[in-house]
Amino acid sequence: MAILVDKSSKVIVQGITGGAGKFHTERMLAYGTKIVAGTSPGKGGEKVLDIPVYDTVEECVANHDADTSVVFLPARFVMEAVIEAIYAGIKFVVVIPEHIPISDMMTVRKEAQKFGTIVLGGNTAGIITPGEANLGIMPDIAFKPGRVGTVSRSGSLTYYVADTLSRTGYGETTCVGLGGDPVLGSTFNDILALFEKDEKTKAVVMVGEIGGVYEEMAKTTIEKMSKPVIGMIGGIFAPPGKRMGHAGAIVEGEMGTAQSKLKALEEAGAHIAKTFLDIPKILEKFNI
Amino acid sequence: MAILVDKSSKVIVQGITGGAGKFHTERMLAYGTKIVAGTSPGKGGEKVLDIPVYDTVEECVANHDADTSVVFLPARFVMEAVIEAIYAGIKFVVVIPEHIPISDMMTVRKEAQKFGTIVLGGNTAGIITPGEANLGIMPDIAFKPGRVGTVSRSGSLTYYVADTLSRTGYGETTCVGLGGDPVLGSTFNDILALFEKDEKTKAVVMVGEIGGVYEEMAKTTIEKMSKPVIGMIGGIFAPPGKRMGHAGAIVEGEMGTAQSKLKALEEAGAHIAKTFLDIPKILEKFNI
Amino acid sequence: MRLYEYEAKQLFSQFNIPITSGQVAETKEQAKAFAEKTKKPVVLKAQILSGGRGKAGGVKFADTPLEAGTRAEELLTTSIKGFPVNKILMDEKLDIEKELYLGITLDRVNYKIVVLACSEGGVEIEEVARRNPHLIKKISLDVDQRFFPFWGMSLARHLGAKGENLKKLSQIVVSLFNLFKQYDAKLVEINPLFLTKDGRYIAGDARMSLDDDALFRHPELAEMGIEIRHEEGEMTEREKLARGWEIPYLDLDGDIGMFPGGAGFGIMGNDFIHYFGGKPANFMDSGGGPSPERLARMLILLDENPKVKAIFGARFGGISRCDDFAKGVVIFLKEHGLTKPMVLRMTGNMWQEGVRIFQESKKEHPEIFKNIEIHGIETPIEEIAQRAVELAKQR
Amino acid sequence: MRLYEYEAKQLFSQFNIPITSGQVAETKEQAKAFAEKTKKPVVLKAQILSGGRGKAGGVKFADTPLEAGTRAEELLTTSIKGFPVNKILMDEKLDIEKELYLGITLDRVNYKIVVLACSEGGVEIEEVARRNPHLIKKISLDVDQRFFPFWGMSLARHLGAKGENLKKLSQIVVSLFNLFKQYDAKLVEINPLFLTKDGRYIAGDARMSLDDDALFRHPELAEMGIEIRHEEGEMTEREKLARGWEIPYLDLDGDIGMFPGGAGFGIMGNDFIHYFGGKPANFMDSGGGPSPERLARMLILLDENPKVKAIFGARFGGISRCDDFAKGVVIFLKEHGLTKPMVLRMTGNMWQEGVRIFQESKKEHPEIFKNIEIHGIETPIEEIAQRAVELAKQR
Repeated sequence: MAILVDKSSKVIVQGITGGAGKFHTERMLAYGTKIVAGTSPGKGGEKVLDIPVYDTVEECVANHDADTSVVFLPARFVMEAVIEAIYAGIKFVVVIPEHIPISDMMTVRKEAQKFGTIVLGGNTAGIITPGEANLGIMPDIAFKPGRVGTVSRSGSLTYYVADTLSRTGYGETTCVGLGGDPVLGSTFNDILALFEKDEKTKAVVMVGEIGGVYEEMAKTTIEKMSKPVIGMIGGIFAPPGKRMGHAGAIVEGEMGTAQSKLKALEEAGAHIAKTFLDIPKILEKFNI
Repeated sequence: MAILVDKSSKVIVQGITGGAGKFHTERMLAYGTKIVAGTSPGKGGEKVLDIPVYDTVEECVANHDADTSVVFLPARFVMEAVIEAIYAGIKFVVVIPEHIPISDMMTVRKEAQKFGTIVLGGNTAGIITPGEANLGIMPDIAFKPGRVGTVSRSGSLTYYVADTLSRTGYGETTCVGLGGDPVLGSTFNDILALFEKDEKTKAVVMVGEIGGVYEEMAKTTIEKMSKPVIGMIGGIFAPPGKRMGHAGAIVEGEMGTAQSKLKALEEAGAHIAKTFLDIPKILEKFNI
Repeated sequence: MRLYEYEAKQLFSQFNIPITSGQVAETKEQAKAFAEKTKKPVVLKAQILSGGRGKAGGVKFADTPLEAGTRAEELLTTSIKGFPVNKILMDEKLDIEKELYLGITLDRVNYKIVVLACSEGGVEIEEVARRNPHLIKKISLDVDQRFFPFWGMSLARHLGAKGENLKKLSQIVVSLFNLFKQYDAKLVEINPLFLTKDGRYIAGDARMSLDDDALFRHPELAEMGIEIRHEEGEMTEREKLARGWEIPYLDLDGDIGMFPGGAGFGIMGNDFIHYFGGKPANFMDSGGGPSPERLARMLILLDENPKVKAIFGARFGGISRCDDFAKGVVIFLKEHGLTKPMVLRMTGNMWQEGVRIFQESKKEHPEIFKNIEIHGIETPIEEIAQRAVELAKQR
Repeated sequence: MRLYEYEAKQLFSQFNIPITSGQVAETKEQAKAFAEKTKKPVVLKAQILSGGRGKAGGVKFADTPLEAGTRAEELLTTSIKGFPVNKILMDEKLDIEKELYLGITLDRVNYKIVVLACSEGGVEIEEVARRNPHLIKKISLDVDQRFFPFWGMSLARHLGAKGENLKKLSQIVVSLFNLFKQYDAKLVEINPLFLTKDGRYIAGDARMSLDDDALFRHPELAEMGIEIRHEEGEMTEREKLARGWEIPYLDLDGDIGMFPGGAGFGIMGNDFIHYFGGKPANFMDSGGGPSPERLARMLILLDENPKVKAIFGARFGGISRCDDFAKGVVIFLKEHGLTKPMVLRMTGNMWQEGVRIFQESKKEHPEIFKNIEIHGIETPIEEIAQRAVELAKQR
């Protein structure tokens, strides 16, 4: 078991003919991910790495029963592409590009909700179920099949956490990157709820950071969880009010500070890790 | 019993300070209609015919528990006014003005549906439950309390039908004007279904006319009705493709012709009247 | 209201929907000049407000300037489907690979906007829908739904577009949708949409019908010379006069002047006259709450129509009041005088006041009432219609 | 990114939101001239990209031109909240009846657009929200919901408007909403919104923050001189240099040069350095998939910063590949040379290739590697951070 993606997922790559699209398609394939098709408007009929390319997502669904999509496109085309996937019946969309306009992403959320589609990102490194499927840009080397789920807003932090879990023998069920953009398709709440239901996942590491309100909003979900949640928050020493690369990491009001996030996690009963090395130390206390 | 409006309806007039608004408010009041307030943005605090005037509908609902509205405003302000009423919690809105842009009325329908509000019109003469309440511009003289419901797209035809029913002793439960504009808030379907449920209504007269598809769409409802439906269609001899005053009365495609409407009604089991005098002749056959 | 092809194409080009650089000609000489300038075979299309122009002989081809002049003269001196041809649109004749269809309209059953693409164009779309429905692809949208370009792509694919042409054609679909929304259209059609031998998409024809009631939002159309008109055909002189007075009026070919209150009874009264063996000379609507002056003008339109033999008047006062009605009739009788026999039924809002006005005026000027019979609620309207038919037959 | 008051007011006036006919002054003389022309008492407002300007002494009044010059000079030679004042906005001083608040922002908890009106303006809205929440009226909208003017009316009523003023104020709310949508704003505020003694509404201040990621849709802003910038304050010279290279970069006040891959670890690594007793000199993000040239430039920014004593490098290759990373470092070492000690950890996508590049280059030019320690996945990142702190302390 795993969440959202496994070896049976039938994946398409939107923007498969672009540089990044092609490069990571090759990597994802090498990992064993079942990539059935790709899209690139105007290039229907071509092949990339022996994968058929179509003009539209509807063709990928009609011809290959595709259910999952990874988007590698410039930010300004993302809204269009994701909504195309949603309307074509894709059930899970991973949005790799960053800097998607806020109003575009709010529109995506609305359409996704209408159709019950799950969207990850934008600005996510993707999602990996070690040993089964790797969607996005995550480096294989950090991940090993195992029993802890991870969810983070940052790609690099996902790698460091997974690396730590892999090297200490816990391994991961699924590692989820929510993405660093200010408005996200999925939030900690959504993913934590899925991990709670996943039998193989014995504990969850969630890594938040300053800016936005997603960590604070997760409080009610964590409170209800039966599995241990280890929380980590980046930006304790960040200067306020300056853009730190992630558009979301702007400290706006009281909700977005590292302090308010730490407080929410602590009150919800999460176990706080300061550095990655704290994670295995906390896990040791649980019999997992 | 009656449908949509009776003596307990708490009515407001949107546009009460205008010429037509004021004139018909006086008539509606004289009939016994319970008009509790009116609106006219910028004139809040004034009185018209001793009725308090407010800037917004929300005040009418808050202060007078209003549940019904009659709109007397120029066409270009109608969408705004109806949606204001819908959002303020009004449950039934009667739109008297004509020539409302099609896209405006389609927007009104969507918002009304979201909130479960019933809208009549535009370009309706209104609705009357004889002896209880008269909303709109219908002349009292034509109507008498009784046992037949009427529904029509035209004001003048409503008067002639009611006049005929009144003089032949049947009288009316409620007379509903759907309105003559091309996109309407309510259709024959909606009103026929209400009459079917109304205990006091023993038969229904529906008067259609060329243009639009409302009569054809009513077929499935009429088929299911237990009460006799008498149908009348105007425009058998109308020249095709010319605007006959009602924007809706443009013959567009096969669905909008008088012939297709007559056929739909006949197939649904309605009894066809050619002139008003046919109506009592048909009613005589039923023991109502 | 419908636009002429050349008007619709002006709007097309504002929205970057490709058209040929055609030109309107109103004379044989202009047609010849265009053909000379073009140096290629040309097509000449009669500009009328009606469909089915091709079948009716409204589209002609010419290989030489001389022939273009001859064809233009033929078109400009004929009527197509009853409409005189005052303008022709001249276009260079294209080398056509394929004819397609694109259209957007309102679905009034489901309250949606429908975008249609059909891989068989240049013929009647209703015909194709009956014969080969699978050739038509439809996308239905809510009124407030934005049009996502991937729908354009999907329709363009249905039309067989590939590669760069796929992008070009989907852009045309998006542009057509934007045009539809921008001008509150009820219908926009490109039929045929040409795919030329050299791989270009070009609107061969252009049809647009706008929502008359939303015209107030588009004053720029009047500046382009696009004024309100019938859905089909131009107006008669009397219709134009009526429009000047803001009276909805339509000439018919019978002899009974129709003076009904309300459009609904206007349509039904027309049927009644037919049932009783007569034929109406017009359709007329008084509009909501007409003034006495407007009512007087309505009667002038009828009384001055030489075809009218009798006038059928019906007033059931609703938003229009009987007192105003009676005042209007009296103004007409006094200032203009009634030369045709008229039968009238008046009831409804303010009827007592209306009756009083008639009585007082008749007491003062009994002579002006000599051609008029006035009834009230006691006489069924059917009898009044029958009487009007009788009066017309007596003349 | 935030706009200056005078920039936001330019946009306000495009949307017919009333502002006074103020003027920007950059010198004492311009300030004097404005006051002379105005012939009334004036207000001088420091133009800085920060709130709380009033409390910090950034707003001054002057009764005479002479006084205006003096006040202007005071403002133009000072810093407000750490920001030097280069421009002041001069306005005529108004006779104020009341100060109100209007604002529109994004609710990121519920994914809505929120329109706020508060009958107590000119103070911090958060303050009022805490003290007198009933003074604030909120309307929440879906992202694709159009703004109906009756909501404007409802908010205007909440602000006490009546009669003609009710219509004027609701129009201002509608305009503010249109402005918010038009420019992809994250925040628009009028605080205070003046009601003058003679019954006019005038925006006393204007705050706008735009969505940087949607700026590509608004090239007209650049034409107005509105360029990308921090949410608060102007950029340092090094930050401007980095922006020219399209590198997200921020100066901090420590001494450890931060060369992390990915913004997430950029933020977390900053914390780690603090945990181990150090202080970072900067924040930096490499952006998705940086080229070797860009990586080399990132190192130049660090090595040339005199405050930097040691460099902490971390690369976990995801969308950014270790081969490109190693190439970039090598380019930097060869062409620029590393003068500060650097400790580096590299793993992730293409790490084998990255290691190979380093090894080959070191074989050729061992001397350029003398200040650099390179680690792989076997060393925890915490040890690398600790080592960087040690290296900085040794200098």
